[in-house]
Amino acid sequence: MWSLSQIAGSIHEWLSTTFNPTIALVLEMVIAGVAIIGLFAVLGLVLVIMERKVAAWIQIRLGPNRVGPKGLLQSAADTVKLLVKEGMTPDGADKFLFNLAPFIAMIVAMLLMAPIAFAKDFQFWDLNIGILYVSSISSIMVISILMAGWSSNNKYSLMGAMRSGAQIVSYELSAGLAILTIVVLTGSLQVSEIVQSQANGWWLFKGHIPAIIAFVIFMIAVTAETNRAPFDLAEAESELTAGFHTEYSGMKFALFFLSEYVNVFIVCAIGATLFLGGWMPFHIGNWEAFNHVMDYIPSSIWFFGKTFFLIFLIMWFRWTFPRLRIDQLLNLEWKYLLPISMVNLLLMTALAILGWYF
Amino acid sequence: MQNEELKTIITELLPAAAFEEGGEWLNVQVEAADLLAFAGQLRNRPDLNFDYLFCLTCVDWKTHLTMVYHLRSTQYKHHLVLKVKLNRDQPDVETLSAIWRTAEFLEREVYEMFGVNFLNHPDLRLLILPDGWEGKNPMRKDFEDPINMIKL
Amino acid sequence: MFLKDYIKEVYGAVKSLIVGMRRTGYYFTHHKEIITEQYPDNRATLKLADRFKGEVVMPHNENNEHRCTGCTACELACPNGTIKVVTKFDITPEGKKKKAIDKLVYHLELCTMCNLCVTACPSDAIKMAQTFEHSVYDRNKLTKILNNPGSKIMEGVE
Amino acid sequence: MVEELGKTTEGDLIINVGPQHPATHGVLHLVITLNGETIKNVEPHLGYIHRSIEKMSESLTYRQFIYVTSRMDYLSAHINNHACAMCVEKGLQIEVPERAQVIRVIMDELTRIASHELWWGAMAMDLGALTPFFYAFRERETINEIMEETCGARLTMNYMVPGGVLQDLHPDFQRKVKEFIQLYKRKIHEYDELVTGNIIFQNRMKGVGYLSPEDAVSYGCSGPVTRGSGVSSDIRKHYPYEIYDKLEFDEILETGCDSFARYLVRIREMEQSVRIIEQLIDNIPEGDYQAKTKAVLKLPKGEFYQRVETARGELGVYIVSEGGTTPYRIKYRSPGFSNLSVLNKIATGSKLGDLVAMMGTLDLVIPDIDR
Repeated sequence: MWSLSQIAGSIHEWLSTTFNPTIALVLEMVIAGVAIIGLFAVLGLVLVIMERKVAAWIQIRLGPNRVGPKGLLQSAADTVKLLVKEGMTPDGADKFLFNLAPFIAMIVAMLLMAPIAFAKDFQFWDLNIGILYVSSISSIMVISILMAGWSSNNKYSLMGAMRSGAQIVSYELSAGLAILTIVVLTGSLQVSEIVQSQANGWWLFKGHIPAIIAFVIFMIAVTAETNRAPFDLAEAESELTAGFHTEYSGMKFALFFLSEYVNVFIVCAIGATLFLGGWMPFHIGNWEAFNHVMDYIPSSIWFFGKTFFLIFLIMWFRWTFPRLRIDQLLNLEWKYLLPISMVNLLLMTALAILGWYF
Repeated sequence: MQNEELKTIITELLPAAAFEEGGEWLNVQVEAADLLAFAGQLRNRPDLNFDYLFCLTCVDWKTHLTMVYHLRSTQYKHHLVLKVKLNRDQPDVETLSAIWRTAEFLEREVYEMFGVNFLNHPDLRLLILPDGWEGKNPMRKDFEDPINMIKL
Repeated sequence: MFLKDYIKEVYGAVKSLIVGMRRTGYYFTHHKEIITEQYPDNRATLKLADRFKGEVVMPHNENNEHRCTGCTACELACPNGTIKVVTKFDITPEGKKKKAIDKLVYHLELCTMCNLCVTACPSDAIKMAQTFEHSVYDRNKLTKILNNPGSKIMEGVE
Repeated sequence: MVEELGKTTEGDLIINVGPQHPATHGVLHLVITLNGETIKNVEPHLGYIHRSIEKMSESLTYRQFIYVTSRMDYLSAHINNHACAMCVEKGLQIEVPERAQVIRVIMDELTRIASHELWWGAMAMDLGALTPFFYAFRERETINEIMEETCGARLTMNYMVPGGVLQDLHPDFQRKVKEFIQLYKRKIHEYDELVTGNIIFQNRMKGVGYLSPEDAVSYGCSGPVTRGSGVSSDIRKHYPYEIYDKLEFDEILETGCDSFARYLVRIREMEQSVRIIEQLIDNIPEGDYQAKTKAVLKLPKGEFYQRVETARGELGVYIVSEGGTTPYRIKYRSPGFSNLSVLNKIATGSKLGDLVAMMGTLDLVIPDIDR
């Protein structure tokens, strides 16, 4: 059976036998870069059409169904539309920062792809502090939003950016603490080791109630971190028209849009890795036959299945709940999520020390 | 309270008030100078308690302007129509916005539409017409706008 | 006590959110509840109410005859000046002059479909049609002449 | 602009909400002075959709001017027409047949439900929940179809004429209305599940936009806005017109004085409207749907005032007649205008995000404010 790691391995083999090592390395890097950009674009397209279909079905509509079979090419058509649109820069804007901001948003999203284990033995960069890397790089995201909001020279944008700054900075705390509960269990920050530690069961099931609480908190916090409803105060279209990207148009707007969706994918991938076992198949105790059938499904499908399930959850939130107010948003973090996750981390540490987990 | 009872009380309050017959409700005509004090009494006298100003408007009679105030008491459910005759060339009248807050907005509308000047109004600016509107007041009978008004 | 209230509050909040998600989840999975009408595609089956007010028309019979006497009741009833009746004088076989319509000009762009002209008409000469796709590229096309060219008044309509 | 506001200090932010803004649902223009996220002053600028309906009506006959009023508060067009028709009837002392009265009341209540449905969806959308809008429109659509079948139009029906209604009811009318009531009863619990009971929604609404009963009366508010503050103000109850005095329904009062109270008033008012329709739908009397009137209506010299309860509050029509075929002066006392004037009072000191909740529960329809 083919797998992503085999494909990667054979490419590597062919390159190293054909070229000298330096050129092979350079070529591999180019291939990896192109693959990431390709993945980036494909993810954007897939997630946009998925969101639109989910929204439509929840809202008793049909959703896009004109372009391509069952409307699946709708987002491709939208991309073409955005590409040929004029990318305007307002007169009063700080032109350098204004044009830089969408690229920073995109670069951050691409950097975050690096340590994610897409399939068994298939990872761009398995660095030993993978989880720390993800949580630190993702905080750069706020810089691009602040940059966009400030340089637009628009009051709505500025307010949206400031809101999102306050929001992301505070929600990173509980997201970090939720991640830490799993790190405490595995004792490693390396993504491959975290996945490996779930070979006999996912942390969501192995870690008792604290893991479930941590999972819920993680989902809430990342929804807030990616600025999605019910925490989409940064763009709050009924209050701030479009928040920080009010002044953006054409492809620059599309980059923000794309990076938002890719960020959603990444946080869900991290969630799947930490709580749902990454690419690990679903195993139940000693049911050999069942476990074997599960093993037969390729690991990449497991990974993407779990990730898309979490993405669907986040979309479900978005199309059900109203938006919070800024003070309620911060109340929720500082009064509820943070104390709960701190107590939860303590509990989890006690569990880990006592070894009360499977 | 019935119209007759209201009439006696109002005659006591303001002997100069003139009554008009024929309407559904009691119509009282007062002088512009008496308006503010009289309206304050209507609002604050416990057995009258006209606390709800539900309609404030102006009628251009070509010779003069008439301010019309429709009052109601939410407690006793009686009504009163207060009318004030104004000079068409220099329509000045005291504002009632201190007594009924709703008058502030309604008077701004009358100010721009009829050109009635409300004395001591807290915020007498154009509300509906665009900033810098010059010329006549649109709701007056002699207003002509050859571009936007279509005569049938 | 404080802790109990705190937990109760969190529980109530989470429950209300889950109730909402169950409702949207229901619609997500039940596609037969979808109410979208795919308008240009369903033209063949689209049926408008028979009283729907789309535009004013003047029905003609097979001999190209209408019922309009040119009394201008509709023109007077119209609040917007949508209808202009242009009259002429026909010579009847007896040699008498008789008033008849030359043109009944109808400005669709001014019409608000209030139905006042139809109710005002004493001889039921005009009625509301159920057409609604009125958009055209040239505004002049919205000014219509309701009577067909060469049409005559029906026998017996006064 | 800065000097104009007077209250501005350094560090304040002045933003223009509108005339094109997603939350104003029309062309309302609010100039808001902000200190951070806190509102210091809200100043409405009106007139972007002012069509001078009052001036227009002065040149239209008593039959014609009624249709213009559909364009004022277009969400309760029937009720606007109703007020005008009744005012003309009052002047001419026309006795309206009972059948016409019943039809008018049913239509009014259907309009009220449709208006509240739209308000519910739009307000949830303002607060960031986009899904309820579609659920609300599903129910509203059935009402629109009923209207289309009987009146020939969906929004600006022009169904009320002096002396009764323009056409008789469609034969399917009763069946369709009963179907609608069944649909409504089947679906109304979804509103509570999705919005009313939702904790985020409640937190956004409770304690927001406090309007004391004294202020509600002094600012001339009417309709659900005053009833949310516990002031009894239902014209249908206090000054009944048509057959409302023979009907059983409750005036909804909430004492919360905040946005949530106003929200609950409207939600529960829909139930009362359904109750009224249920009482009438099987008991539409036989008879004429229109009284015999002259072709040209001439109101006697005098002043006539008629008020009705629209979905937004008290609509008054004040006709000054000189005895001609056209009114000498018409004043529409629109509920939205007075309700808007209270916005500055209730919004000062709250957050920018609360403003949309307040505008939502004041249920502003801009053509109704501008006229």
